[in-house]
Amino acid sequence: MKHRTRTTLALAGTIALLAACSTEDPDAGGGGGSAEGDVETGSGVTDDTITVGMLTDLSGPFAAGAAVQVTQTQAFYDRLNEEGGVCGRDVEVEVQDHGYDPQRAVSLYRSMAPNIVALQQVLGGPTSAAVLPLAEADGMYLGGHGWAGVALEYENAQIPGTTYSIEGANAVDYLVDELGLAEGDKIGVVYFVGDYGSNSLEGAQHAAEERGLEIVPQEITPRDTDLSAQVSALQQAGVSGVILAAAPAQLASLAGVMASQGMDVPIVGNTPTFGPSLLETTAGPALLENFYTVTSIAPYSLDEPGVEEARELYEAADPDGELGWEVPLASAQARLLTTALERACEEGDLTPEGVVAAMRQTSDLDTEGLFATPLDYTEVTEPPTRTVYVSRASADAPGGLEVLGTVEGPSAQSYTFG
Amino acid sequence: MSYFLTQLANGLSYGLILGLIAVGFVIVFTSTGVLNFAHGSVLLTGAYLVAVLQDPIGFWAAVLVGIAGAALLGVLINAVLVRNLAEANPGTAAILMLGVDILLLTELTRRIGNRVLPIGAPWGADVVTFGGITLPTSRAIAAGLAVVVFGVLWFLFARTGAGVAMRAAAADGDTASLMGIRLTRTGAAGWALAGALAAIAGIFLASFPSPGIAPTLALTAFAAIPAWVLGGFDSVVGAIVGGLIIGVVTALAVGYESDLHFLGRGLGEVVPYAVMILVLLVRPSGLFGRQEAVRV
Amino acid sequence: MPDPILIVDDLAVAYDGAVQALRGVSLRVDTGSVVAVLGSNGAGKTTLLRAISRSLGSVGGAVTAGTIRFEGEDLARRDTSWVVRAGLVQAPEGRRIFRDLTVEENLRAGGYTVRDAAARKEASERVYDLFPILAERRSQRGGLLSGGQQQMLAMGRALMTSPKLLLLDEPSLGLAPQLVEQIGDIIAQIHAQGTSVLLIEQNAAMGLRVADRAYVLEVGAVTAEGSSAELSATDDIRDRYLGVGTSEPAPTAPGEERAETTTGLQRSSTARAQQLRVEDLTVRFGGITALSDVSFTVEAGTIHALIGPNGAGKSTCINVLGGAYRATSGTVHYGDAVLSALPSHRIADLGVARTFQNISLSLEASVEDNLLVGRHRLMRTGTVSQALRLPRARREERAEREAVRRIAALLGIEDLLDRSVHTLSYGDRKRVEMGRALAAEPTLLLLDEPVAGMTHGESTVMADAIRAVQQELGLSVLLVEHDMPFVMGLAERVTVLDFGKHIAEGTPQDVQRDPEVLRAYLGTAAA
Amino acid sequence: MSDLLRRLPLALGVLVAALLPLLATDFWLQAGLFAMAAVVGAIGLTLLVGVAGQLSLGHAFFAALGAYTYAWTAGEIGGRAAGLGLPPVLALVLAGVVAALAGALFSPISGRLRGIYLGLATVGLVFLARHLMVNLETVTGGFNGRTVAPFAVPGFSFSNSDPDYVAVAGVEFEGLHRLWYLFLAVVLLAAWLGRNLKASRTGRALANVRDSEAAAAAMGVHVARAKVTAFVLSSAYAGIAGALMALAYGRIAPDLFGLQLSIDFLIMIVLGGVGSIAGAAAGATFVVLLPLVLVQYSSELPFLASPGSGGLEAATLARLLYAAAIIAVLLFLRGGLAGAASRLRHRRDHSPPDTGGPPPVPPPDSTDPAPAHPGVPPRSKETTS
Repeated sequence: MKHRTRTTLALAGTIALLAACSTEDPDAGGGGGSAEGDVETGSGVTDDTITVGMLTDLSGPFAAGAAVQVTQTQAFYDRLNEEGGVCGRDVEVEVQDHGYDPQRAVSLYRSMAPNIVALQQVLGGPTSAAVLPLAEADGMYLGGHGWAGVALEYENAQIPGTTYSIEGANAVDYLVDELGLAEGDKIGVVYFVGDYGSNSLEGAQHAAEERGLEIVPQEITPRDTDLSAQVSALQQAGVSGVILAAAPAQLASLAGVMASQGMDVPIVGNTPTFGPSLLETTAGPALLENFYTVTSIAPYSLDEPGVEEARELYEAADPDGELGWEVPLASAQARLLTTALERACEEGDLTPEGVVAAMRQTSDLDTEGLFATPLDYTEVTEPPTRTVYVSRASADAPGGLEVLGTVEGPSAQSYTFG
Repeated sequence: MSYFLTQLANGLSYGLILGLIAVGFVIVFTSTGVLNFAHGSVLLTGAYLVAVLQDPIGFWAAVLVGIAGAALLGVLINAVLVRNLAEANPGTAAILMLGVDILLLTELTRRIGNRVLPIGAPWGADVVTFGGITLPTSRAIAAGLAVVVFGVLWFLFARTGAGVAMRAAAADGDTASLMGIRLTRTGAAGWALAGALAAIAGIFLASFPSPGIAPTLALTAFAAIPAWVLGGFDSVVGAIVGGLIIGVVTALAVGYESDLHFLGRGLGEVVPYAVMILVLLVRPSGLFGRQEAVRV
Repeated sequence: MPDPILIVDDLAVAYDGAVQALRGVSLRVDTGSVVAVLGSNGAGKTTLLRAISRSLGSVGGAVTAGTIRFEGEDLARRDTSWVVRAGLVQAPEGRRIFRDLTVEENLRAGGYTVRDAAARKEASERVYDLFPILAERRSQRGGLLSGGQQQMLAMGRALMTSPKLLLLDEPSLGLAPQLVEQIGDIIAQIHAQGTSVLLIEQNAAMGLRVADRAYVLEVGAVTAEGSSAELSATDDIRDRYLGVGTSEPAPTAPGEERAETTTGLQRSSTARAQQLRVEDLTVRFGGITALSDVSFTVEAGTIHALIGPNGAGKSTCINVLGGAYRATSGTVHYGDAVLSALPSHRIADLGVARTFQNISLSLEASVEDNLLVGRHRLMRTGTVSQALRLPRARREERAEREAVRRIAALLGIEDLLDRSVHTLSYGDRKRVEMGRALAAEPTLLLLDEPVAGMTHGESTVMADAIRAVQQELGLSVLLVEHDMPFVMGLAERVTVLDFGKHIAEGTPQDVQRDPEVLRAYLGTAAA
Repeated sequence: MSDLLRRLPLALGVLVAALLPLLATDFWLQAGLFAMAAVVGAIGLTLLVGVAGQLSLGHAFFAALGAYTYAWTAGEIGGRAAGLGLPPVLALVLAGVVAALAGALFSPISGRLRGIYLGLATVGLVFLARHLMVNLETVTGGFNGRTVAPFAVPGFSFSNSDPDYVAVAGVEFEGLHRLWYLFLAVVLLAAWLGRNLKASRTGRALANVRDSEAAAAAMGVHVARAKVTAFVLSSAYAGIAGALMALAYGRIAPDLFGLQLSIDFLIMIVLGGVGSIAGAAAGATFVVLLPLVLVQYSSELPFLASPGSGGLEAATLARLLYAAAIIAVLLFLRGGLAGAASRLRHRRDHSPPDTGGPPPVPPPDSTDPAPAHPGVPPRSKETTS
């Protein structure tokens, strides 16, 4: 008896649900238009504010650098708002912390998406890889996810500069053209397992083929802070230069061990490899001797108006803060997004899709030195530039790096994506 | 040949440091039955203390404070948390330690930030060369000191009353307590020893060739888990031998990675675990583990 | 009258707040005397010692009433370590030496509380004097010693603190006769050196020989006390240990009530009981020979008892038959099958079920679930159909639950089916374990102390149940038990083991009169 | 009556879970998907840990296996990381089957080691998994991972397409909603199967193996095989959980299946109360949702510093609170969340369970004493058979 009652109930419920179902969209074809003004708006935009998002890591391994970027971004928009904001509206930043956990990143993205018009930043490889497809489905502008080439698959992704692979190719070109390596030489590539490291390795491998050199790869993890075994292997292989796609701790170990083993060869690192506090470690002298870095974003010390402005903002916002590439990067990100927002406003479409479209219409964006060349975002599968800054470690320059110049080598030009 | 020897020396010295960590796992496990997932953050705490204190009070004083601090931290974790578990079993104790690990690591990460804190050791970036092998001085000292520490441990466990009491308590706590041995004390001693060993290991792991202290240092303790397991869970000797095996195998896998390419990239990370699983397939109790029949 | 060194007054102990282990136990040990506490398994002897040495907490027990005074000091708020320091130390049952530690280190661990190095040295010299063999083997690992040497080491370890009162828990357990004699002499020597001794023994012969005074502990209460001479002369003791001269020859007269105790059990298989042949069975553990060249035969469909003093090797024998231990040599045949070559679960598949001396039930699970585990070998549905609750699986489950209910009814635990085992009393747990074995529809039932720790009434019910099941289903039963009236009333044939050797066999009446058996149980004087 | 009462919480829970999508925001829907995926894995692990007494830290391996099996077999034929183009329903089943087979391959170790020792041995699997995920690029897409084909049955897709508009009671049913019900169905099925298994012949045999291997063997249970069965079952659950995770993410990469995932599964079941299926579900929900809730709401607390200013920030506080919550449960709730809940029920229902029993009798003297120090493990790490 009891069983039958339950079954009946379940059936009734199912029927009720089915009856309530519909596959006709009541407002199919309708859009979320705005009645006032000529600007169409969607999520994250009201009559007086524009909300942009930062999905970053404030409690995980990259918390410190992420905090610098949050500070700088806030400072940037505070001043922008003082100067009148964008499209007659103030820009507000919604910051969420994913703690480097992809699951949290995806859930938090879902919570932010209805309230923001664009995501200025999703920090971290695994986290941005998890969020990118969702943002693409929503047509949401997504910046600051690092420089991995995988982002080129997405129309909504904005790359701040070029990819790690182009950086890697430029590093090889620079080693050959400026640091005296020749055809037949070997270059060690020490790289993190993951998209960052492997992307850099791909670029270096392409360049090595172009220039007739040989790559000796050594894969490491963020846990490896003693690179003795790797250095011995590189020394055994007889490399004449090393490219490093890792983090500061690995750079210090690499440089220190190489110096102690008497390996006097140049080390070229990607953007995230260097931190100014390294110069105070035992590896300091070795770094000053041999370390170069190829970066999409201008180093902290560069004397160009865009970078100077960033410095000035930062020093006002956090006088005791750490100095590094995060400062100009955050400024650049905010600036790129502001440009896109402004253009979207001009086009009368301040919806998330409108912002992506505006970004993709940007073909010749001057950043006053924040990037080495003007940026061109019109081609989805192409990075906005292939030129990078080359700097070397310096005890005097603020942020520990002094700029030597810019590079866009032949193999960086010939590198193809896809 | 000298290349092989260099990698071997690298591996052995690294292995001895792993041994220090693995012995800590063993001692905590045998004295209180806890799988100490917070061992890494205890290690990091010790090393962190050294790094921040070496400037104001000098390196050697900082080392003493660091070791004592890590030991004290271990004792406190045991006294305040482990002994107050609502339900004492290895599973809940292990999860408790995960909670402790998150606490410590979050706070330390916040304090360290994205800096690399130099440990300030007097041996700096020096290297020693003998017979064609170059080894960082810090590693040579670490290896020597590890051997001395293991000797002291042997003396402690074999020759002193307290050490024998700890072994007795580890072997059969119930009977040991009938002999008047206080298990709370042997437990505290175990945690203190493990903390001190971790701090020593941490100091050397943060010394050249590593640049200094970063939060990832805590993860190194996980690298000692295969050493501990393949040594046999409850054997101090096993942990040391396990450390050496893992150290050497890792160094050789990295050193000869280009010859081992058919096994895939990034061998250094997987090889310790592969070795561990292979050993367990042959000897499920590990190399030096006790195999004891269950009595009915 | 000399001063008492230890007074236990009206002591009650409970486990897990519920199960009562000791009730109103009072005893005294005079300074300079040797006192024995006699009792069989489950009587509460070890609980008593744990209460005295303040180590009940670690096994979930607590003193619920009464006091323990050592040299006038109430131990209520003291811990084990304090008690040891005060001069009261225990050599635990089963020796419990530290197997990985050397002899010397074992002694060192024993003397841990002695801070004075000179005193420690002196104590260890005294121990080596007392046990010269330990001096010879001082750097050998404890695990490599023979059983007797291990017992000496356990005693020596306890003596390292130069105690005023030494607690010995079953020192004769599992030792050969000469060794028991020797241990007895050593206890006398220790006593002569001025140490008082409280001796817990199941071996009444040994206990009564060494002690000045003895208490008999039964099911948690003291049932007799007196000087050793008085006690060994009383029939009461003979009764208790041999079942001789009991007023009621068997708890239930066979035949009469059989009709009423019909089990209602049916066999789902047609397997029949077969002959069990044990041939030249020898088992050694490390240095100890637990069984040597034991042979006996259990005829199909009979109840056969295996008796003998504690440590005689009875449980070892059951464990070999059940497949838990491997025989060192010799064979066991059950019909055509060679049991000694099979793992436990294969033996179970042949229709051999067993109970355990230390109840081995799933404490968290319900009584019904525990009984159903017994049906494991009879159930056929696979994991997948159970997970999906296919009709076949549900049918089988229903049928098996019905079968289990009948078994529970037979044992009088029908009302407990839904209770989880940890809420049950000890006697009920024993019944559940019996039920689990019966649930397997065995053709051979191995019972390891089925009524240990039960009251007389409870064991009578158990005997009825065993007999009823045996008659109805025609199975063979091999049982190990200390409760002699129980054995004598139930068994058709009895095999007596002593120190791992077969010393007698025959009908209960034959065995009761056998002088060898009397000597084994009560010592030479009694025979 | 009491039967009905006992089922009430479950019925309410299901009802709430079924109605939630009508109200919840995308954030809660997405978080709910992760939670439900975790519930499936946690149920599998609790069968292994709670019922059979075996520990595993290798669950991330089996989850990864399930996730990639689904992604690969359901993936489109051709393309960068190719697929087999099988129907997603079949792929979901295969995810469980392949994980179960891998679990069976591990039987030489899982059948011989017990408890925490097995737990440590299985740590190796996680690193093995990572090595495979990174190196088998044609299947896994390497570091960058691969996209996951949306779940679909003929005529209905669990994504935003085909039909591209569905509404129930006026609420539009997007991909997240549709997935929600798919996940809910899988969770209910997993819980139902788990409960059946726990209460079946197999479950009883496993519990007996946990409590006494010797007794189990004496009742005819093949101890090693029982342990392998438990390991295989729990691997299958983990495989399905992995496939659900893949569906919830939409794209999978090696980083998603690290040691942290294994550890999280373990935290879930211990917090929930080992051995309880409801507890596993509660623990999984707790572990997945608590950090999110804390992050969402901790920033509202007044005394916190703003990000980057060096003080105690909301994010850090959230993490500290999460750790403190874990520690507090372990220190104060015996039997985890499930244990606390059942005690609460008992206290409300009636007096303690053991009144009115027959007169108690002392326990045997010779029982093996429990470990003297809390948490001292059994001395033997291998099984005898």
